[in-house]
Amino acid sequence: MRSISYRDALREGLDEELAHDDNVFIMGEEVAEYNGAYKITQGLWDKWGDKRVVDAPISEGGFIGMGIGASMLGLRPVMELMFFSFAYVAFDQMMNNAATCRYMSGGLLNCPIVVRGPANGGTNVGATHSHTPENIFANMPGLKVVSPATAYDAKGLIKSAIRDNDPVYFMESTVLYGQEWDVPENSELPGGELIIPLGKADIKKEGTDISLIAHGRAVITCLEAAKVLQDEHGINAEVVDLRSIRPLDEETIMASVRKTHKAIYVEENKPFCGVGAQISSMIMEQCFDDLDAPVLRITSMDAPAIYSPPLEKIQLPDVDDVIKRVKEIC
Amino acid sequence: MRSISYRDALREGLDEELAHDDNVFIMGEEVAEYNGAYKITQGLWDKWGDKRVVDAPISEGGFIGMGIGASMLGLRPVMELMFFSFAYVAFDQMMNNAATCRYMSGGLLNCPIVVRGPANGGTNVGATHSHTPENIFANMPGLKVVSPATAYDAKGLIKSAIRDNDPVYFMESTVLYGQEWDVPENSELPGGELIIPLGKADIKKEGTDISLIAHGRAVITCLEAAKVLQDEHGINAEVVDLRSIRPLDEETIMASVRKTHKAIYVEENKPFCGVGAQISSMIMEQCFDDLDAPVLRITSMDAPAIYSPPLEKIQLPDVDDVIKRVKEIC
Amino acid sequence: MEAAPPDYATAPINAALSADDKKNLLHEMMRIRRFENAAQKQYSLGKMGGFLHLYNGQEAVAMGTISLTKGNPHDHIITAYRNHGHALSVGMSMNECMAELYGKVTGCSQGKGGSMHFFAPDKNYWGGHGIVAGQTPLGLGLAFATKYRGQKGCCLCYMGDGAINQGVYHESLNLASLWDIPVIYVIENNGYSMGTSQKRSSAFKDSIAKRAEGYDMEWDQVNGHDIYEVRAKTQVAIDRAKEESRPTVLEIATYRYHGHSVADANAKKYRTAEEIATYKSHYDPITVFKNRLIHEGILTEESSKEIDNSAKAEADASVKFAEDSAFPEPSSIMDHVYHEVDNKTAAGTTGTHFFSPAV
Amino acid sequence: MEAAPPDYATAPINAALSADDKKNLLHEMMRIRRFENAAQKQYSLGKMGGFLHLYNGQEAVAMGTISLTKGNPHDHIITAYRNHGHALSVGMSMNECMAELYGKVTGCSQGKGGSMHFFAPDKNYWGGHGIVAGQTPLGLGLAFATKYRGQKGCCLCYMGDGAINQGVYHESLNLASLWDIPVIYVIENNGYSMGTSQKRSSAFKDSIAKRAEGYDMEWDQVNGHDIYEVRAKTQVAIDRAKEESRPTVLEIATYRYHGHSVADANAKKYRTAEEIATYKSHYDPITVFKNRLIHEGILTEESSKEIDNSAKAEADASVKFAEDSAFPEPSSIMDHVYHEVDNKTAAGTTGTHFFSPAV
Ligand SMILES: Cc1ncc(C[n+]2csc(CCOP(=O)(O)OP(=O)(O)O)c2C)c(N)n1
Ligand SMILES: Cc1ncc(C[n+]2csc(CCOP(=O)(O)OP(=O)(O)O)c2C)c(N)n1
Ligand SMILES: [Mg+2]
Ligand SMILES: [Mg+2]
Repeated sequence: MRSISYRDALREGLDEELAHDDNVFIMGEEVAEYNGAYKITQGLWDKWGDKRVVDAPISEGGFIGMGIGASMLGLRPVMELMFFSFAYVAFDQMMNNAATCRYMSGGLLNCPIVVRGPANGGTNVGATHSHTPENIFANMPGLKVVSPATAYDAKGLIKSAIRDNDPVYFMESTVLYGQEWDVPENSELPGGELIIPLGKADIKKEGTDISLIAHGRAVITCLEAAKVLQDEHGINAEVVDLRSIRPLDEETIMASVRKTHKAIYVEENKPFCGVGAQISSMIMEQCFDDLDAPVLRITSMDAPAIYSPPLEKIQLPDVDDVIKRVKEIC
Repeated sequence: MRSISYRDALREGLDEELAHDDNVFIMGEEVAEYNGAYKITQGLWDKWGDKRVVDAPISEGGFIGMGIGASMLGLRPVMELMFFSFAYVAFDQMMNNAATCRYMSGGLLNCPIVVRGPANGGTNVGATHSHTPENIFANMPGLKVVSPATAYDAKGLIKSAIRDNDPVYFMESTVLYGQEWDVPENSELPGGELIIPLGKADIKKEGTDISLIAHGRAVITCLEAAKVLQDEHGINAEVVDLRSIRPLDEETIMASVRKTHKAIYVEENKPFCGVGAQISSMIMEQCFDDLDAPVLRITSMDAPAIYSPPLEKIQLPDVDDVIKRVKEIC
Repeated sequence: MEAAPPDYATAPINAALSADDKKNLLHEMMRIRRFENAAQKQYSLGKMGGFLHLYNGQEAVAMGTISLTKGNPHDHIITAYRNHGHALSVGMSMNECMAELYGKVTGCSQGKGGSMHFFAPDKNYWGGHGIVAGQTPLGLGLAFATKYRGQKGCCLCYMGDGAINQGVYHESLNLASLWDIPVIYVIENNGYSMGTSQKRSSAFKDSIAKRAEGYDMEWDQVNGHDIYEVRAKTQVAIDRAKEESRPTVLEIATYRYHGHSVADANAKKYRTAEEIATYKSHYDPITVFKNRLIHEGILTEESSKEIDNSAKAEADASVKFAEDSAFPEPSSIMDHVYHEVDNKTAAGTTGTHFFSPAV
Repeated sequence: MEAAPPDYATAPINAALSADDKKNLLHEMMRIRRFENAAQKQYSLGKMGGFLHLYNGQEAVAMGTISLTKGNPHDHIITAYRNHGHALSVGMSMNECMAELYGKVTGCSQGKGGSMHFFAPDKNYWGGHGIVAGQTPLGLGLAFATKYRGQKGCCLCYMGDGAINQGVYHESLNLASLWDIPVIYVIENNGYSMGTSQKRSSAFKDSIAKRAEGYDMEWDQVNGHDIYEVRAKTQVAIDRAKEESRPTVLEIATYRYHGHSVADANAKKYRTAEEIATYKSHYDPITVFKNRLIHEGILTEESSKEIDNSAKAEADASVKFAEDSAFPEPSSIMDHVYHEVDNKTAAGTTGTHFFSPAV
């Protein structure tokens, strides 16, 4: 098995889907001639040309709205937000037109779009560029929200997202783009391609003492913390990666908690009404009697993202934060 | 004590603040000559004129952004969204410029704005006009979110919101506008005016058996349910009205739960990452050992708001839903 | 009005109309009028919820423009919330429209959309949208998809005069011109956005359509009280879309007789009674066209009355249909949220899609 | 270039400049250049995080326009993320700016904003904003407040050529014209938004400023390589703002030498080496002005060198200042979120403002 970066995995997924279906096209700022601000689309314009890979002006509301309209006729736009934070200038299109048209038409309309891009802090780009709106979009019925933590997941999930017939908001992390992971060649796979269904969580590490539940980059933080906990503290933590926030794999979460009797949700979201609030309240609703302690949450510190590089490191949850909290309840 | 409507209470509050501070002005669509789509600003343009009560074009991003800029120079715009749902076309201005400029400037800038309007379903105006984004805005540090349930609270809170030096998003309900409540005349009040601080919850009904916690119109639902529970089922429910979602009165919530040992959060929000998820996980984090049962949540059914009048009634939580859930755990 | 306006009856697109075609146009306009009147009556009897935005006075706009797309499989229509006229013009039945107003399961959107949200994708009709100007990039997308597929078509995207001040409309104009997208923005300028006159909401010179020039785009102004002119000038834009793949902005002058919505308590405050009366008596698009057809010798007062009667009868029948229809089942609240769930696909049955602490 | 361009040196606003004033303008432009060069060097040494958008090549725009506001208490400045030139032009010190790039507590924003977010309200400088065009309604608001208070002033609101396609800018233009707001939108047209040339992002005829006409608003095109022209034409807009309370859109032609940001790996791919070289050798605003002053007989190559040296020394000192400064305390992460909390008012101490499950 080869090892490729999260970035390359995404690109492979996009490339394969461009080949798989003529209705798929990519659109976004600098995605074509520039090869993508973060190089996710490197080489795709060269290969697929102007029609399939489209450079857009800085008009997120306009071009995402356009993609939504085109999708109603059966096209499958995959739209890049250079930062997912820029969703906020396209918010009405993404929350109303994408999420509600199927409903308001009694099922006559359909919106098979993907909007993807990095939704993370940690690279000192300041408060306006560091939003993590997983919770916000997942709040809206009609939308799907996906957040892969590894190259393997990124490839398998982007392909599922593009084939999905509902709007999928696909939130990546610039911090992960360069990380390498094992990803099989298609020839090594039984079905000839890597498809990971939305709505399936992944146990990234088995354990018995506590469930560390997370999505996106926080999964990596949990994996590192789990290693230290195991090696240095004899605590065997299980790491559950949601991968898909909506649809959500409740079964895997609850099974893990019923096994470990303790859980911490780790995320880079802000705390108030974050994904962790939802998951922790679900766990407590469903596994109240299985729990030895309340479900804890570890989140970003509750302020807008700070610029100053050493401070932003502190603001976000890190391995030590996880270890500290685990040791409090284990 | 006289009884006045929620609508008139709001107007009195606005009128008093226009008188109190020259920097206060009202801006929004149809707020001036038309007297407000929901008549909250009735008579204010006649009284205060073009400068203080300004009719805006249908450009929410533009005029709210303008208000934010003006507030940096010390003006205190009170901006009406005809429906709070229309915040979605102004979302970037409201989430970035209003919430982060103080932070990113290290405290040099300030944004004393109020954005107010109805944020509710229940009047058959369809999915795009029925958003309840309390959770979304309260997620963002730098913002404050208020949601009054009675005329008394509406008046006292709008005045505090306008005097507050941070951005306050003030979410009302068209369903409540016509409801009447006791509101004292200023002459009856010790300070000569009605001011309710943000961040103070209100026990709307004392009780011992269960805490029904809510904000906005759901408070009224809880009060009605509490009455039936008391009269017909001998269950003495306490009703806690958050009034202000951020800042949040944790103490009052936790004291109530420590007394009753059971809690249900009731809201008209969608469930996933709603306010109830946050509050219930806080209760379980802080009062785990005091609880006799998991904190339950009652929310809108998890679909976009439906039009069909009899069905929208079913989609939203009502008195029977509350009674049913209470009886499950009491 | 100008001294000797051009006679748009002689424009090829109108000259080609048979007498029956013309009577049919009149009939369609009368159907819209009668439908709206019936809806208004039922609304005031409390039979509906939410808003009801009537189209009375604007019939020649929807009917004139949409009549040009008939039989073209790649022409698409999308509009705002004042959409009953467009829905009937594309061929939706009064029954499904009236039932939708009632929130009945027989409604075009199965009671999920209401007055603002009629849809009929099988007739290339994409709604009915409630957020002002929110449909403008959608219309762009419909036209984009048509071009992407190599089909000869266009999208007529309607909006009110108040909608021109939403940013997304401008973003759409730039994209339309930059990418040669065959979209036609039809501004139905009825002079008011709710209680605000055009002058109080929009800065412009000569025409609100002229903003198109800033995007190097063609535009035109149209008298929306004369269906011949509407058809003639819109056809120019449609030809431009199909031959050159270039967009157009059309500003069509029109007038709405009723308040912004039926609940508009101020309907008679921001406009004078004279203004409304003048439009009704001098510029009513139905009367103007009826008189024109009588003048052309292909219609009489009596035959006109007959046509109107049949429109009225159809509207009355649609009320009965709506009354007799059932409300949707409560369980249907959870339908039509996700395609994959509705179709019970593998994707739709993997993971939890709905979160229902209330259940 | 035209045959005999007008000589803007003779415009009253420039004719009134003393030799010292002129040398000072040159000095200020050199300061910006030297600051940026120093920042670039430290950035590549890994001393900063995030982005660094350099202003090299555009100095005459910020300095030319902002020099016109000096001493006017009611003139306000706001711009986008490429804001170091504006910050220095309003009189912010290199030290506080460089320290901000380092994320130090001595930075203008105490390390909270970084390169894109410099602020100095005491100098009527309102930032530094990272969301493209997000500042355009803010600038409108600053001008609105000035007018509301009855003060004679204006707001210069800067933006890039790529920003003209954001909806909120158009909404702002309409409001500015409709309400007679004394705002001046200065489009710094450097020909590119990141790697996209103006032609590939914007549909227009003649000028991207011309979209103003759709809002019945004045506009002009300016050669941004000549600080005299920048000052002369901007003064017309400022006068219009102050005398007539009318807005203006100015399109100022300029060029950026470096990539979009220092991290722009493609900086040399979307523009030819010749294009960049031509601008540097023929149109560099500092060289053009330096030569002009030499031609005017008030500067020599040597005195110019001295001025430049002092600018360089100041920039070097600012690097040292930044290096020597401390990072903010970790606890400061939670400062400056709420005014009321920072000031420990009754409001700031009522209820929970922060939710910190991590602590
Ligand atoms: C973004 C947004 N803001 C405000 C509204 C409320 N609203 C609905 S219709 C309307 C007036 C629109 O006027 P116009 O575009 O002229 O259309 P008309 O009603 O005249 O057909 C307003 C303000 C809305 N639906 N969406
Ligand atoms: C809404 C939004 N979309 C995209 C971006 C990313 N972005 C930052 S600068 C930029 C290019 C802007 O170009 P221009 O306005 O010409 O300014 P210049 O960089 O040339 O000064 C882009 C796409 C952003 N910051 N905000
Ligand atoms: Mg109108
Ligand atoms: Mg540029």
